[in-house]
Amino acid sequence: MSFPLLTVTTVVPAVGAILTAALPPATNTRSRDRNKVVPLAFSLATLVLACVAIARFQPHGARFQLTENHSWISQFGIGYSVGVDGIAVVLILLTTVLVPFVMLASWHDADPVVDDSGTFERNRRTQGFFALILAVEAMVVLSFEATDVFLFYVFFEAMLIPMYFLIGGFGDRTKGEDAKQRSYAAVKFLLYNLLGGLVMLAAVIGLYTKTHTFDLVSITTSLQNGTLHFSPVVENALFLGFMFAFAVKAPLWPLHTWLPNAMGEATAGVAVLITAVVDKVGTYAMLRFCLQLFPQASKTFAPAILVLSVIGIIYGALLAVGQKDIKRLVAYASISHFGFIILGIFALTSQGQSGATLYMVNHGVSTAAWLLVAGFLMSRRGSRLIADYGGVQKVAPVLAGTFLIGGLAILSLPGLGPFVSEFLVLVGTFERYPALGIVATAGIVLAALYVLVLYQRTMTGPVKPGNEAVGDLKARELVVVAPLIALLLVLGIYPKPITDIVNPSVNQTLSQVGRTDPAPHVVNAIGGGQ
Amino acid sequence: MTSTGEAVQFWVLAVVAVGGALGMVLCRKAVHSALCLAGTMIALAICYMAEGAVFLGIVQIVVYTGAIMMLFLFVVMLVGVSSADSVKEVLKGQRVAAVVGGLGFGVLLCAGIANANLHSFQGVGAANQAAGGNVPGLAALIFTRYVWAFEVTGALLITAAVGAMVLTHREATEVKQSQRELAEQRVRLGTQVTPLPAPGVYARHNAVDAPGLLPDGTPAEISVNPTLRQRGQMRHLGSDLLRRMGELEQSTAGWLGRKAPKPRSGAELARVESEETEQREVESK
Amino acid sequence: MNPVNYLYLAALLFTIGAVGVLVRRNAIVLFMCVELMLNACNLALVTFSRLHGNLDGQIIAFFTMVVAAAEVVVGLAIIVSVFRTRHSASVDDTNLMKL
Amino acid sequence: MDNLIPVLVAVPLLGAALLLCGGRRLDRVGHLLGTLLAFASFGVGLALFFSMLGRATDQRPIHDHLFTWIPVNGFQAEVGFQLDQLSMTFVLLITGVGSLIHLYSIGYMAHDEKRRRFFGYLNLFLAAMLLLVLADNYLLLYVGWEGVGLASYLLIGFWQHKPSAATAAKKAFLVNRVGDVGLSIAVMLMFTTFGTFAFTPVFAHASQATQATLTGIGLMLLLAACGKSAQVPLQSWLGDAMEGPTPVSALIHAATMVTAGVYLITRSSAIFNLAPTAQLATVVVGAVTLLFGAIIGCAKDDIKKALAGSTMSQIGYMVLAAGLGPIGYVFAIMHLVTHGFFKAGLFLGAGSVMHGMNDEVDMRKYGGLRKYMPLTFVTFGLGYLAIIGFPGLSGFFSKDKIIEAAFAHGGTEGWILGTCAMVGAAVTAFYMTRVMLMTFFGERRWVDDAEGNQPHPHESPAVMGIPMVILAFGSVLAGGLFSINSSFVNWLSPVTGYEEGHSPLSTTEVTTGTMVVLVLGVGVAWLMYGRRPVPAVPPLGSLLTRAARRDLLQDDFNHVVLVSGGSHLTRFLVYLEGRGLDGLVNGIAALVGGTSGRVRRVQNGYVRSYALSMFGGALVLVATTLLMRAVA
Repeated sequence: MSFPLLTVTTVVPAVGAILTAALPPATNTRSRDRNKVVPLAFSLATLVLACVAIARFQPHGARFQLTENHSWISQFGIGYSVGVDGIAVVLILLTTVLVPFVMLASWHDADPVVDDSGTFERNRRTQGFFALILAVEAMVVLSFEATDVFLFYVFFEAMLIPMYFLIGGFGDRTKGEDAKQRSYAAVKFLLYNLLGGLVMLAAVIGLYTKTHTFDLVSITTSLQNGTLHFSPVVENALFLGFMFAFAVKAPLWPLHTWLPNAMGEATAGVAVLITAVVDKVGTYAMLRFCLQLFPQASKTFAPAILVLSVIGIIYGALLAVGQKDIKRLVAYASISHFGFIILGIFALTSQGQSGATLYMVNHGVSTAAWLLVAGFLMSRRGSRLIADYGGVQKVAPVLAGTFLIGGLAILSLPGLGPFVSEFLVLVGTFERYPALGIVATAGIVLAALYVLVLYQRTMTGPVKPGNEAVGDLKARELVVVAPLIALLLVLGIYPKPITDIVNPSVNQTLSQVGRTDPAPHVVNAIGGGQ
Repeated sequence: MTSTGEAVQFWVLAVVAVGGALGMVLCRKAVHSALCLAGTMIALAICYMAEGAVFLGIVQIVVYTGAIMMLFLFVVMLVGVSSADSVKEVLKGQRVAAVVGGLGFGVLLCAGIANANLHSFQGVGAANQAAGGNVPGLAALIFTRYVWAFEVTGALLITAAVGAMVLTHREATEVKQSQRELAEQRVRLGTQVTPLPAPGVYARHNAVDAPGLLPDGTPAEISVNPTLRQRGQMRHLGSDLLRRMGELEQSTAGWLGRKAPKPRSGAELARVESEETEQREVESK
Repeated sequence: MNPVNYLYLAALLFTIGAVGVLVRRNAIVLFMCVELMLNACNLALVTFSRLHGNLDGQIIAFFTMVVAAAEVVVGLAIIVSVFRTRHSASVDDTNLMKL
Repeated sequence: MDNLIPVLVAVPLLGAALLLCGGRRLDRVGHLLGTLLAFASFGVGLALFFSMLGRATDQRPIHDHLFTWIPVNGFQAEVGFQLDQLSMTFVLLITGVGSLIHLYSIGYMAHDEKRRRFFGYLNLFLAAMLLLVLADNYLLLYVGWEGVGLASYLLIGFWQHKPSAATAAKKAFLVNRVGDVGLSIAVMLMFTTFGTFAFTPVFAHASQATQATLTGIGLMLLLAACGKSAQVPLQSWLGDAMEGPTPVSALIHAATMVTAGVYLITRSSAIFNLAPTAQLATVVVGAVTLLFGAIIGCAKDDIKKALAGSTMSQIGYMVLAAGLGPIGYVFAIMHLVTHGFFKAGLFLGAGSVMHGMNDEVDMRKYGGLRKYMPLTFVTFGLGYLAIIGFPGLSGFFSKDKIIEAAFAHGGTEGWILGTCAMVGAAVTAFYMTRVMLMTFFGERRWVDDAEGNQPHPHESPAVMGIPMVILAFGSVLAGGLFSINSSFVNWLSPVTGYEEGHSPLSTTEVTTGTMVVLVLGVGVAWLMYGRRPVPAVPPLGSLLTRAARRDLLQDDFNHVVLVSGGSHLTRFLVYLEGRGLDGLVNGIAALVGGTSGRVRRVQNGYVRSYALSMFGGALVLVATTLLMRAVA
């Protein structure tokens, strides 16, 4: 048996989480830093493992690679089966890349309280924060790897627990009514996702009663060779059960209202973790489970879902324009972007789905860059209200510049990563549903509006009172931002390595759904475009 | 069909049993309830015997009525013989719901019995005779077919006995105080240093429920047993009694040729009289 | 007279016992009501024994008695210890079991 | 030689990267570095130009494929450059005028603390603009298209501390984005129709597509062009864009970027030629804008805004010409190039005036400046003569050709268009004369500014003067040079195609007509502003004047319909989100909470109450059992 690379990739952060939590509480600056360096080291080790995985992945090889299969609960055919296709391996890489940056950006977010005499409050809050992040990482990675529906379900749900504590326990507002708001947000997050998970559990059980296995590969195989057949009613019901959970997680309009609360109340780092990492499991699962397990139902419901995603694109963008709170603005922007991702997935074209996968990566990186810089700004001033800022560009030009680049990525400026994916999604949608494609395209104007309005209100104009002392980015913060921006540029200019990995998997997915791209209307034009 | 004798006996006993049961439920005082239940149980014991379950009938009387009901009475004594439920029901609608539910339940049970096919009673006479009597018949079953259940029941009984002991036993956590220590404690706390006064002993009264009179003639409530006091069973010395006591003392003194004690003050008498008036008014209301 | 009347009697007694459990507050009386219900059952069992012409019903009644004895012993012990701590034998006073 | 094309883009891009990421170390040499790299790019452009001249006409276009950008099955986006005569023209214009303006900016921005960043942005603009004109497919063109938009955004908002500048920058970007939507949709339509969006295959197969598709693509491209080139109805940003430093106005908002729309239409000639409806829309847009811009130009007292109106109007001419089809493409580009010279020259002159006047832009506070700024006066005057179409100067050749082509369009449409163009020429003469008179002639009208500083009008330094002189030469000579032997037509026609127009009026008649309207315009302006002293406070004016001062109410329209409508919609949605969606969710939560609060009272702690429910349960069980037996 070969080296269990995927298992190790998820075990390393899990072990890191346990170890970090077990470290003795900090008593001085040195031990405090030690308690943060240890988890950071684990997240970097995970990143290395993910790089190894993507290096060993062969784009044109078998469907699922690096597979491991062990029986878990044999009575119900539940197995520990992991394996990655091109989409999963890319998303694992995204997750493992972002987590160290999130940690580094959140370096002081959970620092222990120090009283006047310099004595550290002795508790495990600080390392708890980092341990929870590692726990989330481990679970997210395993969700991406799982090829067993039940295994996926378990970790899809389990990741709510550390996320709940991260949102509820570590917001930037800790007193009185504000703390109440935070706990409201955390509970809302939990309840929404639990409700989704509950419906999905019913669908998972329903799936088992029809298939008598939880193994994705064997189900899809028997679906394809005709040995398994769902009646349309059953298939539609199961599809909706799965889709509901993923639509809550992703989140799809109108199931999105937990996201602004959660992102608004959490620290900037945790907000990035929510939108850039955890929510991706929802969109990924649509590709992996909804489409592959229920191809017919996917085709049946695709138009309805597409309409919802287009509504989400426009609605999220409009609401982003109307926000007074920076983090809530970013949250609504994310809702708009998730609309694009889901649009790409359910357009059922290879451009759309490759675009959606790329979009997940790009959205993760760009939102991380934008929101983390915003977080640096907010940590300096201690306010999340746009109205409290103004003229920051004058006092902190580098901060303003990086913030602008992050924003330009969000509004899909060509040359930066998100443009590639957004255009692919739009083209993929337009091919099949021109009207929806055109309406969605209007979203790019609104994206420019909320990004530039935010930039104008916070960064330009005369320096607002209270902003004079806002300092420019420090070395640690630059270390966070610079690589993310570099990554955005690379993804925007040369995304080929990633599309090469993703394309074969997308094609396989589409062939399972039984959809091919619409041919160009002028048939004898040059097919490949070269 | 049964004999006429049994029918007569049944109707008599049924009335007794139901009456007892109703009495048990309706009596306010626990001790009355217990007595009513004992009556019902004896009635049932006779029913058992009439139905050919001689052994059970005897056991019912000896064990149930004799032992278990006595246990009940002991506990009633511990808790307080006279403790009675207040008439007021605190749970809204509980009584109505209980009675309605009970009626419904009864109707349902009776309907069930009425619908059942219960027309050919075989009687246990044959079974008893086959085994040579009711007791040997039961014994044969208990020690053969039901021996396992019997053993388990035995274990249960022992466990229950031990459990009861554990529950009621109070561990002596400190050394019992000696008389000297108690005396010192009394002096230290400055409460009642002297022994408590004895209850009044008068020729015409049972002794313990009447308070003794202090030298100034007032009744000393402290001289009566606290249990009686708590139950409100202390005898109040009425004004006429006090008056007659005074006269008695006077005549005794005269007869013995001693100096007569000072007559009771009018104020004292007036106080007692006013108390008595109040008491009467309360009772009349 | 039909022996089925014993069953009606048992049903009546059982119902009275049940209602008693619901309306009385004194724990001891409550217990007595439970005993009454058990006795009613015993009467029914003995009658069934007569109906079927074998002794098994009586055996069950016998076991019921034994178990009832055990139950009474433990129950009364509980009442006594509750009385010691709360100075009351009313079941309404032991109402800590609520939100 | 071919592999020099990427260098053309890479050089200014490198400059931008160096200057923007280099930090304070480069503050002292940044402007020199930026200018040097711009000139280097111009040098490369010249080398490529001469190499192209050395080849036969059909050998001239060259192609350089760099790498595959986005490969997804049928969707193959390439990064490849195409250099033909059209691109070459633009490359020379962009790098040439761009270099001069870099040079000018050294003087103009000498005292600005963020000068390094300014040159970084300028280099970024050059790179993006070159990418735009060199791309060999629409998606790469789109990259350049948005890139110049970004550079424009950054440069308009360069003085970010001024809220008006920040707002203007945002507005420019947003309006451009509306146009970008058009370009996106056009690319998508091309992809679904042809399976590709590279120039060569799309143009080759254009004839096989349906009329509706071609019209759609054409109209979407027109929308994009409207956004970028400030054509009605997306013109409103250009006036506000004058908030940027003047060199920016000269380079981006006069000479190069705003003409990208004309480039796009000309480049897509193969599509427009097959879509008459789209062409009709184009000429209508062009004609309307040329009048619209001219009217705005007449009313503005801000010298830069007056010039901005003029720019709008002149681009209207180009779009009109481009919409006329093969008879107009060449002249559109020719006017574009000559306009690039004289309008850049005019803007630099305006900048020079402002430089000498403490950044005062109100022409009513100028007057008689010709004595103080002789060089500026001369160069500005030459540009003025060129733009009004004074015989022999650049504008004369290019604009007359367009008017002629408009008449040659034929039919009633031709007459209408020709008349519009003619009227436009008259108004142009009027407002440019007005600018000239108010600025350089008459009494001095300047007063102390708010801080009590008396302006000391003075000539600008040589580093600013040289570019103005060179551009003035261009304004005078370019038109003539291009017209000798129809050299420009011959140069460009292989790419855009060319047809001789058959005008109902002869060339002489048209020229005479334009001369007449020119004299008319100049005369009226002289009567109004030359003979009479100019009042320092603007008179109320007619309704049209007042509307023109407000950009012909375009902003008011936008404000009422889009801004306030949009903000109401947004507020409504925020309310809906809070009360509707969240209200629903919270309502359900409150319902559950309330119900459980009520239900939990059942758990009252009374044993007897529990016993009652148990008894009830037993009751139900017995009843059910009996009922089942009865039923069975």
